[in-house]
Amino acid sequence: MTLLEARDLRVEFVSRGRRARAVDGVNLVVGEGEIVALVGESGCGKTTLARTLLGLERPASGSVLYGGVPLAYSSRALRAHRREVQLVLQDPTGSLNPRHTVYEAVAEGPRIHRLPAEGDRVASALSRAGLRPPERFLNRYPHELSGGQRQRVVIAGALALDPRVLVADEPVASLDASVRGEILALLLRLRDELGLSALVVTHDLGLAWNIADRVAVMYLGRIVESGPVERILTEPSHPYTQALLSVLPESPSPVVLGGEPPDPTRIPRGCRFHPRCQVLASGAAAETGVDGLCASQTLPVLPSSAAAQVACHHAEAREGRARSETEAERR
Amino acid sequence: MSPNAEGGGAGTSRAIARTRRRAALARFLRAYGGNRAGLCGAAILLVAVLAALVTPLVTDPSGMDVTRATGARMAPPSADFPLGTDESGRSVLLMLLWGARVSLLIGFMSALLSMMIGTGVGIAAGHFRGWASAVLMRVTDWFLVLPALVLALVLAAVLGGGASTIILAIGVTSWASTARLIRAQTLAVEARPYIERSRALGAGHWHVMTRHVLPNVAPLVLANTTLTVAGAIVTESTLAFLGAGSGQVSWGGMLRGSYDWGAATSGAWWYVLPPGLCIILVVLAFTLCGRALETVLNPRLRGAS
Amino acid sequence: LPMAHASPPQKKIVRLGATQSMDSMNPFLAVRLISTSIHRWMYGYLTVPDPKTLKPSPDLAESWKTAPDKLTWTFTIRSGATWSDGRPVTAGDAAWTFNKIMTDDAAKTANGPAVENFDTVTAPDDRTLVIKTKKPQASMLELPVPIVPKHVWERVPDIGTFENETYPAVGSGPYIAVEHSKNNYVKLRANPSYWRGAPGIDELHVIFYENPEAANAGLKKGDIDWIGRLAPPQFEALAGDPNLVRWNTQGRRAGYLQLNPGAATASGEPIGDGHPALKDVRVRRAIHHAIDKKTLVAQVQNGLAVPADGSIIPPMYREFFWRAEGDKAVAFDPAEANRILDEAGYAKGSDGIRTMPGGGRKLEMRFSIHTEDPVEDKLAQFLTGWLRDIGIQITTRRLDSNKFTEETGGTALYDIAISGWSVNPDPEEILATHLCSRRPTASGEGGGTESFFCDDEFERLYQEQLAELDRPARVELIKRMQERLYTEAPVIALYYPNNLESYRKDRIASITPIPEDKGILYGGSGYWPVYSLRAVEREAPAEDDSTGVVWAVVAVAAVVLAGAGVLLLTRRRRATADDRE
Amino acid sequence: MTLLELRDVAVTYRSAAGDVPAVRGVSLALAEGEALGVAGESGSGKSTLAMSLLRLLPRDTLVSGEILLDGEDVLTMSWGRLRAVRWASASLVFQGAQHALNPVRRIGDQIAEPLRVHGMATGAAARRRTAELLEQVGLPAWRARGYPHELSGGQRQRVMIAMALACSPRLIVADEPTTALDVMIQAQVLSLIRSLIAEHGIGLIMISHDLSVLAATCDRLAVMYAGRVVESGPSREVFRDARHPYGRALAGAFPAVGDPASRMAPKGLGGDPPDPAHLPTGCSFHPRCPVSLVSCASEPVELWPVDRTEAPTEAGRAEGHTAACVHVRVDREAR
Amino acid sequence: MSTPPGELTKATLEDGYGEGGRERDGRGEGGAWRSVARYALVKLGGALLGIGLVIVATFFLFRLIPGDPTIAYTRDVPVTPEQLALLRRQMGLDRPLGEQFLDFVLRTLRLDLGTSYEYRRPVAELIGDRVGPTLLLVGTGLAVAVGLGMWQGTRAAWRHGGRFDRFSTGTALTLWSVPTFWLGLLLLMVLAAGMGPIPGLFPTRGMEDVDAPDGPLYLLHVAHHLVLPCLTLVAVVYAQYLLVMRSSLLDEIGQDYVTTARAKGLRDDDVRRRHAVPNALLPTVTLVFMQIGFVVGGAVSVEFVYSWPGLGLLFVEAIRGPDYAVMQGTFMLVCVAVIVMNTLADVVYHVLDPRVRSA
Ligand SMILES: Nc1ncnc2c1ncn2[C@@H]1O[C@H](COP(=O)(O)OP(=O)(O)OP(=O)(O)O)[C@@H](O)[C@H]1O
Ligand SMILES: Nc1ncnc2c1ncn2[C@@H]1O[C@H](COP(=O)(O)OP(=O)(O)OP(=O)(O)O)[C@@H](O)[C@H]1O
Ligand SMILES: [Mg+2]
Ligand SMILES: [Mg+2]
Repeated sequence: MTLLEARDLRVEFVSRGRRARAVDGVNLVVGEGEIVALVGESGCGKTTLARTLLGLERPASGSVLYGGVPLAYSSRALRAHRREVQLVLQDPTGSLNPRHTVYEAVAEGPRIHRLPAEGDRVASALSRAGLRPPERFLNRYPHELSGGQRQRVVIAGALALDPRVLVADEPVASLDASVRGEILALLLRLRDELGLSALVVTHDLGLAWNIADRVAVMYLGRIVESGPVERILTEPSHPYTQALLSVLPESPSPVVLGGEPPDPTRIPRGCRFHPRCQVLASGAAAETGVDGLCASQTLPVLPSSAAAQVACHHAEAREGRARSETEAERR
Repeated sequence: MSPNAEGGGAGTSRAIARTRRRAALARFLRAYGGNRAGLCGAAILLVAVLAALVTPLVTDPSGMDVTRATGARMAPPSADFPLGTDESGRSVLLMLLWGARVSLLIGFMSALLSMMIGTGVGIAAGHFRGWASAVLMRVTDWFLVLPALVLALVLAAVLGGGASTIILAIGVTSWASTARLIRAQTLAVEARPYIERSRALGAGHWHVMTRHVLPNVAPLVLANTTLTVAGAIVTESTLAFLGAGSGQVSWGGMLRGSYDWGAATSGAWWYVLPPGLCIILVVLAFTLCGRALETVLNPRLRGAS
Repeated sequence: LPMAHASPPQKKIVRLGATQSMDSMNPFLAVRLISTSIHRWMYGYLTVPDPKTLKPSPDLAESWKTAPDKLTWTFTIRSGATWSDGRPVTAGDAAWTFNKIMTDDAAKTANGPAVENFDTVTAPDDRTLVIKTKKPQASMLELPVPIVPKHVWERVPDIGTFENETYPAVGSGPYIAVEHSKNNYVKLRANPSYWRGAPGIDELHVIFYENPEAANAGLKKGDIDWIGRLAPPQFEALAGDPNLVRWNTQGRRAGYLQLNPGAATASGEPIGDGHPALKDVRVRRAIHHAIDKKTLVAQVQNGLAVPADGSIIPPMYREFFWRAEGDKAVAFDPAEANRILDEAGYAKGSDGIRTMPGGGRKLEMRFSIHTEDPVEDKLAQFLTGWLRDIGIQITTRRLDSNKFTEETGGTALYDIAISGWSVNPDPEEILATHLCSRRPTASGEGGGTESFFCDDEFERLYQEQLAELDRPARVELIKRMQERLYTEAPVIALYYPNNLESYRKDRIASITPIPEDKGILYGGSGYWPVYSLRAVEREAPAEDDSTGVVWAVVAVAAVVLAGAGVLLLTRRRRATADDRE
Repeated sequence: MTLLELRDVAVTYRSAAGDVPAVRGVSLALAEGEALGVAGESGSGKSTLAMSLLRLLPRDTLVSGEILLDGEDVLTMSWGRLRAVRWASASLVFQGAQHALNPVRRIGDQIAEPLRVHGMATGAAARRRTAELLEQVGLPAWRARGYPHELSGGQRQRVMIAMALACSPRLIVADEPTTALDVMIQAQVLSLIRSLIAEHGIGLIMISHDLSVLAATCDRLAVMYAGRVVESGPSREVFRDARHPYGRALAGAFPAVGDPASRMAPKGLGGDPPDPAHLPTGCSFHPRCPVSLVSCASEPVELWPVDRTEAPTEAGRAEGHTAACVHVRVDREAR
Repeated sequence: MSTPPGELTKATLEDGYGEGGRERDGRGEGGAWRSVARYALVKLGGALLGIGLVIVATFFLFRLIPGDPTIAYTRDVPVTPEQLALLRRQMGLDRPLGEQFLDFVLRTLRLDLGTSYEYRRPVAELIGDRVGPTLLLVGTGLAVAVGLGMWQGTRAAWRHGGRFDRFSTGTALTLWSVPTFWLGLLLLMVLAAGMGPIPGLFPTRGMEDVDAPDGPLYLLHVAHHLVLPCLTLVAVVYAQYLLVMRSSLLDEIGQDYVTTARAKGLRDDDVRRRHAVPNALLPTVTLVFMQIGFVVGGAVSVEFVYSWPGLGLLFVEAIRGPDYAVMQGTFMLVCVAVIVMNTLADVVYHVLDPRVRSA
C-alpha cells in the first residue's frame, strides 16, 4: 500500500534570473514498511524532492499525496502532514540547536503539536533510537555527544511524533565511516519494529545496497531508472547508473563522466543525459540507431511503478531488440 | 543530578531547564572570568551602578539645590568638598554621584530602546523574506549611514528638551547597527539545519523566532546593548554640551556647566576633569564588558582570539 | 624663513575678538550686533550719539531742522565728507538709501521699521535732504540707517541677494573694510579721508570665535587684543592677568521676570493658559518677596550686576532711573511672602504646595526660559528653590527662541517667563511694551507686549508723558510708570547686568568709552570707542604670523620624522623577520 | 630510498581548556614514488600530522620526535631553510580548496607565486609554466586569468593540485582532497592524482576517512586512531584483511555493491570516538572494541607484525603488515 | 519560484548556493562589467531612494515643529499681521500640505534650500561657504584616522594578544570613550592657550588668521590651524578603524589560504601583505565608509570647539538660533553626502572584490 507519493511533481526556482527546474516531473511512491533509496549526483534535485514531500517547498505542478490524499498547503494541513512524515537531515550537528538539551530537542515536536505526556514520549523515543538509558542523555548538550549519538537524537526527535514515514536526506554522509553502519542498522530496525517507511536520499550506492528495498536514480530533476535494488545495482540499464556504479572505488573499469554537475537552468533537449552519455559517445547508441533520438526526442516521465524501469532510448531499443529477438526466436 | 524522565513532562523539563541554566551560567562566568579586560570593566561598572543606586540613600538631594548650596563658588578641593565646588557652591563630588544616575539612566534607557527596535527589526528582517524584509533593510541601512549625532541633535531640537526626548533621540538614531547585526545573526541561525528540522516538525514563524532565533541572538543582543550604552552615554554628553541637554545634572551637563561658567579658563580643573574622566571610565568599562561578552558569547570570535 | 621684517614703522593693529560672526556685509540685511557695529564703523549715519551726553549730534548731517507741522525734516549734509573712493557724499546718497528701503522689500530686512512712517525722502540739492513723515516721529534723530554710496549701490540688481563682498568696500566711516574671510575675520583699515580725520590705528581686525573659552584663551595668549561683551564667568576667568584691563561698568540692560497677569488679546479676550493665581496681584507680590536678588546677582551674574531695586530702567540712565525706597521697596522676605499668601487664602497642602483659595488647583507653575542659556538655567534653579519655600512648585520649560517668543508674547502659554531688555537712552519704547495696545490680536499675532499688562493707570501716565514737553515733568511721569510696574508686578526686575569687557594693555594704549564716563567700549551706539583707539607702539616686528609658520614647519617636520622612523623600524623588522613567523 | 621518515612524532595543542595530545608517537616512512594512505575517523589527528610535516601548526603547539625530509629534520631547521623546503620539496593539497585559494587573487598568480618565491621562474616563464600546469590538470590555460569563485569545486581542487605540482616537489601531501566533492568529480580528481603520481614519480601522502578510496589509490595504508597508527601495511591487505578491530570496522563500513553478504546488513562500530584530551588507558580503542580483553584496559599496545614470519622490527617502519592489537601478538605468540 | 513566503528558509539556500559554489559561465570580463554596471544601477536606485527618504523625513521632521515658521523668520523684527500673512503666502504655508511637500521637493531638487532666518541669505550659499573647511577637516581627519587605524589594526591582529596589540587596542578604546568636545577643550586649553610651562603652540581658533601668508606658506598656515582639530577628530575616531581592521584580519588569519601561503614558503610579511591584508581590507572598506556618519558627528563638536568655519559649526549655530532653514539644509546635505559616499564605496568595493563582482 502506498503511503507517500509524488505525482508528476515539478519544482522550480528562480536563480540568477533563470528558471531552474530542480525537480522536473517525478513520480515516486514509498509504500508501507518500504525503504526507498533516491540516488544521484550533486544538484540533481534530491534534496528539493525530499523537501517538497514534506511540504517545505511548494511544487510548481503535480502534487504530493499522503495516504492517497493530496497535500493542502494551509498551515493546519501542513502541520498534520508533518506529524506523519518526518525529516532527518544530513548534518546532525547542525540539526540540533546548540542551546537546547537533548530533552528539549526531542520534545520540540511534541510541544509544537501539543502532545500529552511529553516526558514519556521523549524517553521512549530516545530508547527506540538506541540511546539507552534515556536519562543519561536528557540534559546533555549536543556538543557533549558524538556524531552518531547526535544523529540518533535527531531520529529520536522525529520518532517522538510517531510518524509513518521518515524522509532521510543523506543521513550518514557527514558521519564517520565507523558510525555509519550503526545508524543504517537503526533505520532497518525501525522498519522492522515499527513498520516505519523511509525515503533515503543519498549519493552513496553502497548505502542503497545496504538497506534499501527499492532504488530510484535521479538525474537533472528526473528519475531515470528505478526498481528493486538487486536488479538495478547489479544489472543497471541506464548509462548513468552504470557510470555511477563504475566509479565506486573497487570497480575494475571506471567510466568517469566528463564535465561538471549538470545545470537545472539549462536542461538539454532530448534525453537530458545525452551530452554526457558514454554510450552515445562510444557509438553504441548509434549501433542501436537511437543516436538521433537521444538528442531530439524527450523521454516520457517514468510512472511510479515498483517494477524495474528505465528512461533511456538506447536501453529501450536494446530491450526492444532483445524482445523482438526472443519473439523472433519464439516464432 | 539525573531527573526522572518518567516522572511527568512539566516537572522534568523545568528541572532540566534549571540545571541547564545553572550550568550555562557557570560556564559563562568561568569564560568571562578568563577575560581580564572584561573583569576590569565589570568591576568599574559595578562600582558606578552601586554608587548611582546608593547615592539617594546616603546623600541628600538638597545638595543639588542651588539655593541650599553651602560652599563657596568654584572652591578648590577641601576637606568638606573633596572635589571642590561648582559655580553655585555645590559639591562636585555630590554632583558626580547624582549625575551618574542621570547619565547611566539615559544610557541604559536609550540602549534599551535602541536594542528593542534593533532586535525587533533585525529578527523580522532576517526571518521574513520578500518586500517586507527589503523595506526594513533599506530603512535600517538608511539609519545606519546617517550621522546619528546630527540626527539626534535635530530630534532633540525639534522635540524640545527633557530626559525622555534625549532617550528617544539617542534610541531612535542608534538602533540600526544592532538591527544589521541581529539580522545577519538571524540569517546565520536560520541557515542552520535545526531551523529546517524545526519546520519539518511543524513549527510556525512564532515558534522559530522565539524558540530558536531569539535565544541564539540574545547573547549578541546583550553584548551589543552593552556597547550601545557606552555610545549612548557619550552621545548624551555631546548632546548636553552642544546644547540639547536633559536639564538634569548629568556628567555631560556638568561638562557643559563647567564650560558655560568658564571653569577651564579660571583653572577649576576639579570641575572640568572629574566628569570627563567619569564618562571615559564608564564608557570604557561598558565597551570592555561588551567586547568581553562578545568574545565569550560569540563562538566565531572565540575561535579567532 | 623668508619673512622680510621691514624695519620702517610697524603697522598699528588692534584685534577685536567677537563671539559672533557676520551675518551679512550688506547693511540692508545685517541684523546681528557684530554686523551693525561694523557697519557703524564703515558707513556714516545722519546723526551719531554724542559721546558725553548720548544726545544726537551731527554726523553726516551737519545740522537739521523740523517744520512746525513736525512732519517735515530738513537735514544739511556735511560738506567735505567723501566716500573712500574719493567721491563726495551727497544728499542724493542718503535719499537713495532711504528710498531703497522704502521701496524695496528686500532692503527692508534690517531697518524697515525705521522708515515705516516715512512719506517721501528727497534731495533737492547735493547738501539738502528732506524727509516727510506721515506722523510725527520722535526717533528721527536716531535713525539706525547707514548711508550707502548711491553710485556703487544703484548698480546692485537685487539687494536681497547682494553680499557686498567687494573690497575695499566704499564707505564714509572711520574704517574701510578691506577683507572678509567668512566666519574667520573682517579686516578693517583706517579711512585716511574720514572727515573727522583718520583713526589713530592703522588696522582693526575683528576675529570671530565660536567658543568663548577659546576667545578668552586667545586674549590671554595675545591672539586678540580686546573682547567686548563678556559673560560674567569669562570676565571672572580673566582675573589676575597683569596684561589685561578688565572693563566693568554699568550696563544698558535689565533682567526681569514676566508673570502672566491673565493674558488677553488687544480686544480683551482672554488667551493662553496662565495660572489663575497669577491674576492676583498679591501672589505676584509674594513672589517678588520670595526672590533674593542679591544672591541671584552673586550666583548667576558672578556679582557682576546690580540687584534691581527698581524697575525695568537700569541705573545707568540716572535721569530716568527710579528706585523703590522705604516701605515701597519689596525686600527678600519669604516669611512676608508666606504671610501674604496665607492671608489671601492660598492654603498649603500636606506636600507644602499651596492651592487656590477654596481648594482646587495647586500652585504649580511653569517657568519658561530659553534653551541653552546657562544663566537662565541657573536662575531657574534658584527660583525653583525659593518659590518652593513659599509653597509654589516650579517646573522649568526650556524653549527655543521661536517658541519662547511665540508663547510668551503671542499665545500666552506661560506662567512665569524670563525676560530682559536693553534700554535705549530714551526709555519710551521699553515702557510702551507694557501697553494694552501691544497685546496681540486674536490670532496671536503682532503686538510685542512684554507682559500682557493692561493697566488704566499705566496707560494714562503713558499718554501724559507723550504730550509732556517739559523734560523734568516727563521724567517724573516716567518714574511713576515704573513705580506702577513695580507695585503691580506684571514684571519683576531682578538685576541690571554690568557691561563686561577686557583688553590687553600691552597692545591698546587707550580707548574712550561711550559715554565717556564709565561707558561701554564695544556695542555702544556710535563709533567713538573704536575711533578713539590708540595702539601701543611696538618696536619689535609683529612676530605672530611667522611664529605660526615656524610651528607649522616644526609640526610637519615632526610628522615626517615620525614617518621616517616608522619606516626604518619596519625595515629593521623585515630584516629580522627571517627568523620569525 | 626513503623520502620521508617520521620518528615518534607527537603533537600537543595548547588550548585554554588544557593540552590536547592530537598525535601521540607516530612513526611512518615513505619511499620515493610511493603512495601512502592515512585513514582514520574524525579527530584522530590526520590533519595535524599533515600540518606538522611542514611545521604549519600554531606557534604554541608542542611538536616532538623527528620529521626527516630527505634526511633533514624539519623540526629543527632554521626558518629560512624551512621556507626554502616548503613547497619546493613538499607541497600540500588541502581538503577545502574553496578556502585554500585566496579569493581575491587570480588563479594564475597563485599558481605562479611559489615559482617566484623559490626563484624558479619569473615573468613570461612563470606564465608559461602556469599554463602548462593547468593543462596538466585538465584546465584550459585561460583559466589563469580567472578567480577561484569562477570555478567549480572539482576545478578548484584541480587548481590546488596544479599549484602543488608547481615546484616539482618530490612529496605531495593531500589532506582529504576529495571529501567535499561529488561522486563523479571525486572520481575525476582521484584518477588525476593517480596518473600524476605515476607519471612524475612523486611521493604521495593521502589522507582520508574513506578507506575504500585510499585502498584504490595508495600502495600502503596506515590507519590512525586517537593520534596513533593502529594498523599499517600494503593497502589490499589492510583493506581486505584488517587485523585491528578498528581497521576491520572501517573496512566493513564500505560494502561492495553486489556482495550479498552486506545486503540488508550494514556493519558498524558502536561507541563514541575518544576525546583526545581524556584518552582511555591501555589500548585507547578498548572501550569500543568488540573483542577486547580485560588486559586491554591497562596493557600498552604497539605495532606488531601480522606476518608471523617477519621479525618484530622497529615499529612502523616494517615493510609488511603490522597492527597494534593484543590479538595480533597473541596470535604470533601462539605460533 | 512560487514558494509561499515564509514557508521555507531561503536563507539556507541562499547561504548554500549563494557562495559561488556553482559553475560560472560568463568567462569574459564583459560579463563581469555588465554585472558591475547592473550592481551600480541597483545601488544608485537604493541611494536615490535613500535620498528621497531624507527629503521626506526632513520635510515632515521640520513640519512637526510646533510653531509658525513665519514667526521664527521674523523673530527680532517687529512686523504687522499683514506682513506675516504676506510672508506666509510667500512661503506657501497657506496651501495644502501635499502641495507644500511637492513644492518643497521641487525646490530641493533645484538646490533651493530656502533662506536662512539668521543670515537672510540662501541656505545653499551659506552651505557653499562652509563646505570647503569641513571637507578639509573631515578629509584630513578621515585619511589620518583610516591610515593610522588600519596600520595599527593590522599590526595588532597579526600578533594578536601581544604587547603591541594590547597597547594599541587599549589606547584606542580609551580614546574612543572620550567625549570629543571635552578632548577638544582640553587640547585647546593645553596646546593652544598654553598651560603652565607648555607654551600655546597652536592657534586658538579657526582655519586662518588675518594676514595669512600667500602661496605655499598659506598651506602651512592652514595646516598649523588644522593640527589640533584634526588631532582631536582622529583621536576619537581612529579606534573604529583599528578595531574593524583588527577583527577583519583576525577572521582572515584563520583561513586555509593563509596557511597555504605559508606552506608555499612565503615570508611572514608577504603572507600578511599579499594575502591576508587584501582580503581583510575589502570588507573593511565598507565599514570604513559606514562610519563616515560618525566622523561627521565628531566634526560637529570639533568645529564648535575650535571655531572651525565648517558645516558642523553652521549646524550648531542653526540649532542655537534656531535657524530651521539652515538646520534643515545642513541636515539634508550631510545625510545626502553620507549616502552618496556610502554608495560610492559600495560600488568601488564591488569593483575591487572579484567575488562579488560577478556574483
Ligand atoms: N532555493 C533555491 N533557489 C534556487 N535554486 C535552488 C534552490 N534550491 C535548490 N536549487 C537548485 O536546484 C537544484 C537541485 O538542488 P538539490 O539541493 O535538490 O540537489 P541535491 O540533489 O540535493 O544535491 P546535493 O547532493 O548537492 O545535496 C540545484 O541545481 C540547485 O541549484
Ligand atoms: N588548534 C587546535 N587547538 C586545539 N586542539 C586542536 C586544534 N586543532 C585540532 N585540534 C584537536 O586535535 C585533534 C586532531 O585534529 P585533526 O584535525 O588532526 O583531526 P583529523 O583526523 O584531521 O580529523 P578530520 O577527519 O575531522 O579532519 C582533534 O581532537 C581536534 O579537536
Ligand atoms: Mg542535497
Ligand atoms: Mg582533517
